[in-house]
Amino acid sequence: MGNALCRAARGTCSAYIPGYLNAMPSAPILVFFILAAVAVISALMVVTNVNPVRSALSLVVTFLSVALLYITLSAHFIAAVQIIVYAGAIMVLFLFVIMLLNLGAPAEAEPKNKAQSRAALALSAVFLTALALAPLVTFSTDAKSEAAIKNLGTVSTIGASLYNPALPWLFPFEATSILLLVAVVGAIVLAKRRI
Amino acid sequence: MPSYAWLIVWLPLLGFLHNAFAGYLYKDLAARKKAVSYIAPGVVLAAFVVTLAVLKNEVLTAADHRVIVPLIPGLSPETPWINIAGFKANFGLLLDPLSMLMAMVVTGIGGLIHIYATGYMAEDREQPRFFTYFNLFIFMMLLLVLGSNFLMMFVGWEGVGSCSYLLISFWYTDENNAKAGNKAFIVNRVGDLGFALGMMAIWSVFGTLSYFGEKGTGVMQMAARHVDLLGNPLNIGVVTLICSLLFVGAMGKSAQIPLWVWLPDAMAGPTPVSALIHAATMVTAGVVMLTRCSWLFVQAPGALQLVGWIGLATAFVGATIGLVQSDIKRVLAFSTVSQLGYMFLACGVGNFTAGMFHVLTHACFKALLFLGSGAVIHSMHGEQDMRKMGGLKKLIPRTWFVMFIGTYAIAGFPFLSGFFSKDEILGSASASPWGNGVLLYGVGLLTAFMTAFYMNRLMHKTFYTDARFVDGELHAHHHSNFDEHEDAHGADAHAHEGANDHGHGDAHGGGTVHESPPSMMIPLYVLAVLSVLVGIVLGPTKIFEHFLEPSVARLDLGPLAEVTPLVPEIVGWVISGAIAIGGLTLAAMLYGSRKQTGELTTEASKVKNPLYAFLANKWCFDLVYNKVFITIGGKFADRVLWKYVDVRLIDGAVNGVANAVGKISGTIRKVQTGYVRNYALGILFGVVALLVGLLAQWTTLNR
Amino acid sequence: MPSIGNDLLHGILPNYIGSFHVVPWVPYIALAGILGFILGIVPGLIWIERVVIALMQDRSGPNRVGPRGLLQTMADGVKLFFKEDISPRSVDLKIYYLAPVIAMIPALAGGGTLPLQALTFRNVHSGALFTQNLTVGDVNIGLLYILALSSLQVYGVVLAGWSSNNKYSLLGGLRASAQLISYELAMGLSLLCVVVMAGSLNLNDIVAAQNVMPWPLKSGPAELKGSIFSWYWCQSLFVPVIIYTIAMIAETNRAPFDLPEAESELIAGFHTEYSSMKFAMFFMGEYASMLTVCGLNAAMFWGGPLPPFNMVIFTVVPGVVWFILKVMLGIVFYVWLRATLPRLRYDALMNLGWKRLLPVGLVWLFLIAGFGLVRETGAANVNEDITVAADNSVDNPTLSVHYRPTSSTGEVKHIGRKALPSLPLPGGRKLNDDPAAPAPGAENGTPGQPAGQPAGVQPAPQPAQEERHEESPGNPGNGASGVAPLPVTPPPAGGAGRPNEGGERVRLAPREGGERRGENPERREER
Amino acid sequence: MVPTSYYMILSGILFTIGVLGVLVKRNPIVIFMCIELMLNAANIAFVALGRHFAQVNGQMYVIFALAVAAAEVSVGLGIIVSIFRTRESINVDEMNLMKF
Repeated sequence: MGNALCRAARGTCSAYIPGYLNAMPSAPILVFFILAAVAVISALMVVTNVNPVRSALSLVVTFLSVALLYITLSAHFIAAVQIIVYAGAIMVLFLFVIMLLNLGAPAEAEPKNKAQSRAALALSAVFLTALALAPLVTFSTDAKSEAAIKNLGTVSTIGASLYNPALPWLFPFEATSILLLVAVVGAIVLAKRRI
Repeated sequence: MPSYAWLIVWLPLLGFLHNAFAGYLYKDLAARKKAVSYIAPGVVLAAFVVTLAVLKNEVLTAADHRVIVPLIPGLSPETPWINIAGFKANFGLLLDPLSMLMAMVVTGIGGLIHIYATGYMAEDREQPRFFTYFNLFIFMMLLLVLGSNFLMMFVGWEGVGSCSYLLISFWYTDENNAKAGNKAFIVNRVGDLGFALGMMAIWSVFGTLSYFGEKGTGVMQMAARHVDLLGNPLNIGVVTLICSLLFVGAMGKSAQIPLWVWLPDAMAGPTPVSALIHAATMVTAGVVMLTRCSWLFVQAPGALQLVGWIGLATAFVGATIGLVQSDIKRVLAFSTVSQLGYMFLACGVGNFTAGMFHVLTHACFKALLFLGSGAVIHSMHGEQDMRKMGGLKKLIPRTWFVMFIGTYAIAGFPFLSGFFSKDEILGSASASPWGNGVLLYGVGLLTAFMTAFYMNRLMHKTFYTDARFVDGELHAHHHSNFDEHEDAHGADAHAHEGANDHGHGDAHGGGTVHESPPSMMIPLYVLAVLSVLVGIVLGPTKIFEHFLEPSVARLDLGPLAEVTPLVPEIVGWVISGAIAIGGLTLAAMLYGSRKQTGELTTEASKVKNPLYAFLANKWCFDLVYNKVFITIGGKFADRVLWKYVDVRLIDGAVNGVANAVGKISGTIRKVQTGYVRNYALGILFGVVALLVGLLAQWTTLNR
Repeated sequence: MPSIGNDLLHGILPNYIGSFHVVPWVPYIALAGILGFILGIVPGLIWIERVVIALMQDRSGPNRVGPRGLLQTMADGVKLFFKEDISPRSVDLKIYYLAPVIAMIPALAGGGTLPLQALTFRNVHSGALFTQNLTVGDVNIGLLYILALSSLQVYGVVLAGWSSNNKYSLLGGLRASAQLISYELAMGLSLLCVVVMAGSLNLNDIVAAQNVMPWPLKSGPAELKGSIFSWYWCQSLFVPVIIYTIAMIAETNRAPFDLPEAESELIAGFHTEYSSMKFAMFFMGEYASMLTVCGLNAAMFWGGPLPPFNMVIFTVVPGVVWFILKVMLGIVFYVWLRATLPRLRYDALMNLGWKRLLPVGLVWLFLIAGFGLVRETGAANVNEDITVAADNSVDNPTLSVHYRPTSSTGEVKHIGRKALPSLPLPGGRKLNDDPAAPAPGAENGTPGQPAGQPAGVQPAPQPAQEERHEESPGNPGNGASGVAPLPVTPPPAGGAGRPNEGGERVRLAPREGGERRGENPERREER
Repeated sequence: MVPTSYYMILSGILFTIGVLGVLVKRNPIVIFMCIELMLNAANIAFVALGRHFAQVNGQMYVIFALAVAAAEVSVGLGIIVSIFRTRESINVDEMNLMKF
């Protein structure tokens, strides 16, 4: 485990270690850290903003940076779909509902339930620590070569896998369509006063 | 070449569908009845033709005379019908001599009875419903005999039971008919339970329900090799259990002691039903099943002995009761019980071929007798009591003739078919491998004597003695479900009067005895010819034995099997013939001397005679059953099962659990605050605990 | 130049351009060019709009500043630039300032994947296309990229409406969001029709897929190849282009779908509170998005840079000119509609989107997808996992099919011909009807030889890829014709100059697709 | 190439932020957004692991997660709208009818 931590540290902090100066973080790593920082900061703003519209906007920023992270993971199709579905549809829906209910005004003061919040913070800290340790403990870092992962995210690869009867994705895909249909019907039933 | 065997099964089903939906197809009742009366026998006879073709082209040319073909054309025989968790059953038809023999009997004799029924049921308003059930019965019976595994046989088994129920209570407006149907159904359930348990036992031992499979994976093949599914040698106790359970099923279906009580009551149905279902085909299903499982039974001598004893007892009891019956159909019903006992006797001594031979001959002459009695009843305008008949020989000579043939055939008059099959059974009984040959032979002969006696008694009371009714003033006594039937029928029949000389138009005022229409007589002639010829053609020539050989296992008990028959074959023939002639003669002498009354004693002396009362009460079986199952069993259920087991044990347990849950949850429910975030916190706590635990485990493992 | 066949350069360009490599800075030039073009053309568009409307309304439009009023918009822009920047007191300032920027950026960025092929020439004889690719991001999900950006456009409007803290603006924003979401579906469906037919999401590929013979024709006058009849407005049977055109107008909030800024109801809708340059940015964003959707329209349905007929007088004009011409025609169409049609009522707008366009688009997508199996000009992208090879066993001279699952094990299952389900392959071919099955005349051949091969000729080992090409659906009955179907050696270079009938047909459908895919240098490396 | 563990840690951070939001926020719409955030965090982990093992499975899961998220949001927002209609408020602290 210590070894893994060391390896991780070398990737991030090598600039501060004398003798490793020539091992500056490479461009992909820089890009990653920029995107990750944007994602984390905007995610924090989602939680800390009292105004739901601003929360929603911050979430859009998170989604966009996550989409760009997908591109760094060579998942181009997922990236595009992430923007189209999350940023383009889901978040617009959120904004729409916020505006419809006219909830734009800042909410009242802090929650009354202090114990809940403290417990949540403490538990979250433990949770985060555990989550952060998990990959260091369990991961071998020998990822596959660039060539092997290059075409993973193309539309043709995903389509060929999704619709290949020999792979287990076709049935879930069909089931998803039924799920969406049910959701559509459910949303209409819920939202319409008189059907 | 593709197999056409599926047609045998599907044709009657097609007919069934047509008849069932005839009401939609033909708006006019007359047109509907006419169409049904052509379609219903037509499909069965077509199935018979297909059966012959399949027998010639597919079975006799096949190696080992055994073929498995798919039930549904186009599928492979291996296509599973049910495939759940290792349990597999196929949609296959097993074509071998046994199944083809039964298919021929069912479709051939069944077809004749269908033709007969078109005449017999011509006036019934619900004739299409009748033929719907009839064709469905044929379909189910064919499934039973042709199915390639026990499950399909079971489907057919239950199907014929249902059809039997439907047909017994066909005239359901009469409460007695409905009750008779219920009785048949319920008694059969007892047997079916045995069959079902037997099937389960078979599956647990052999892991399959197919009779035959590829590379010896069928039940029969494994049984023949003395191994079970895992290749271990068969446990004889288990096989005995299986065979006994299967035999319980056979008892129910084939009306053996103690489950025979339904068969006499089943005569409430229309006579063609009695002929087809309760004489020729369905009741022999038990024998067929035993023969089908002969490989199993020969592994279980105990079960075989049970079969033999039960068969003997049934034969004897049935014959004794037959002596005192006055209803023409009931005489025949008890004779059927008795003859079925003969068949099981044959199976019980290991001579399945003889049993099946008797099935075949019995199907011919018993169908003939039933149909003949039906013709008599038809001529007498619904009268079934022999005490009110007599002297019919002059009035309906053609019917008398065929009844005469049938009587001599069943009595075992030399060189008629019953003679050969019964002699075969008696011969093998005398050579019983269980060492009780003398007893079996003796009782068998006694039974044969009684058979000849009561059959000739029936003939005398019906045909020879003086008429005990006034011709032309017979009471019109038509079975029907509907009162308005009379009126509708009246108009109907008058319209038809010119078309055929049926003469039923005058039925209400009082009818004359008349010969049956050709649609009823022609099947009788055919059956009469069969009753004469089947035995002598197939029996002594050993054709039948060779034909059935691939389907029947031989009882091989090693040195035990070397039992010499009591008497040589020729002597056996002579004894059998003498017994038959003796029985016939005794009846002729006794009844010939009392031509006026047709009774040996008066009614009053009958009542006083305890033996007579005992026999007329059917050996008190119904009384005992009533006492044991209805009275005592009812009390037991009421006092113990309901008041103690159900109320205290079961309800108490359920209510106790509910109370405990209520109390516990009353305290725990405080946790439910109604705030989602509190629950979410709980979930997070669980997740963190899980994650930390896993991390700890991983680090320990990786160290 | 990547993967354009040798013969394609005949007669038009010197050979050395064939080895011309796209230097890395080309996309950046293109980026700057597109930005400059869009930003620069906007005043021109406004001018076009005003002039055309004036023409239609029979009045004289701008005619004071510059020749025919050409500089009028410039003057307007200068005016806006110097206007006071007013911020109302109760607005949410950050979002209020952010909104115009958000409105403009996706519109500008959306042009990135348009097939702006600066140098597009056609070989009149072969009909082949030579392009110098100037697309900024020639990515394989170009269409998705444009859709993604167009779905982001809604934020500008919504946030402007919300942050203005004004009920008219809020209503405008709400309307805009509902309208954009609704019409995006119909738009996506109509575009999917084209995607299904072209078999690619890359706009350059889609343009190249329109460079074929019009569908029912197998062969015909070369002038028709890649002509106006083979573009997808015609090939998709008109309905998708209608849906798309309606949806694109609604997407850009233009008349008659300008509900979010309906001045008679909502003053100016979401930009009521905006003034000076912020207003100008909304304005420019609107025009930029008009350009983008018109560009998409031109690329998807109107052949992009393809000339309307394959004739010299048209093909000498560079493709980019055609492209811009088509975009401008789209703009004029916009203006035409604005001058002609009254604004829709809101519920009528929603009804049109959800109850008319969406179902029709859905049905049409199904029709097109089913139709694509029938017609041969679909993307003949034969699944590469399925190889059809000759089974050379002696006792079974027929061909059998090997089905290779895509699992990583690489296990090859051998399935006899009878047992194989008839999977429909793209191009309407079934797996079972083996195109290389022995023709009746081929039975004289020694068993073990591929069908149709004259006896005595030793069959050379064929690379699998070559075989796949030969079994393309456009080449039926090659065994019966007696021509050796499997060329032992690659055809001589001159052979392409005299394409025979069968060869031409082969090229029409699938082989063209192969070459098209080959144009993408990234793809070629995969092979 | 960026190591996979980086993405995993980023995913963990985003997920924890989402969890925190769910636990402390009172506006159900924001809670919903935080759930979306958690879903996205999981998606990052899926894609990153898919790349790590050079398998397309990770992206498949993301596609299905997207579809489920869309369905969930449409129904969830419908519920919120109908709650708002009946109670004129959507504060989660006032929604505690489902208790003992």
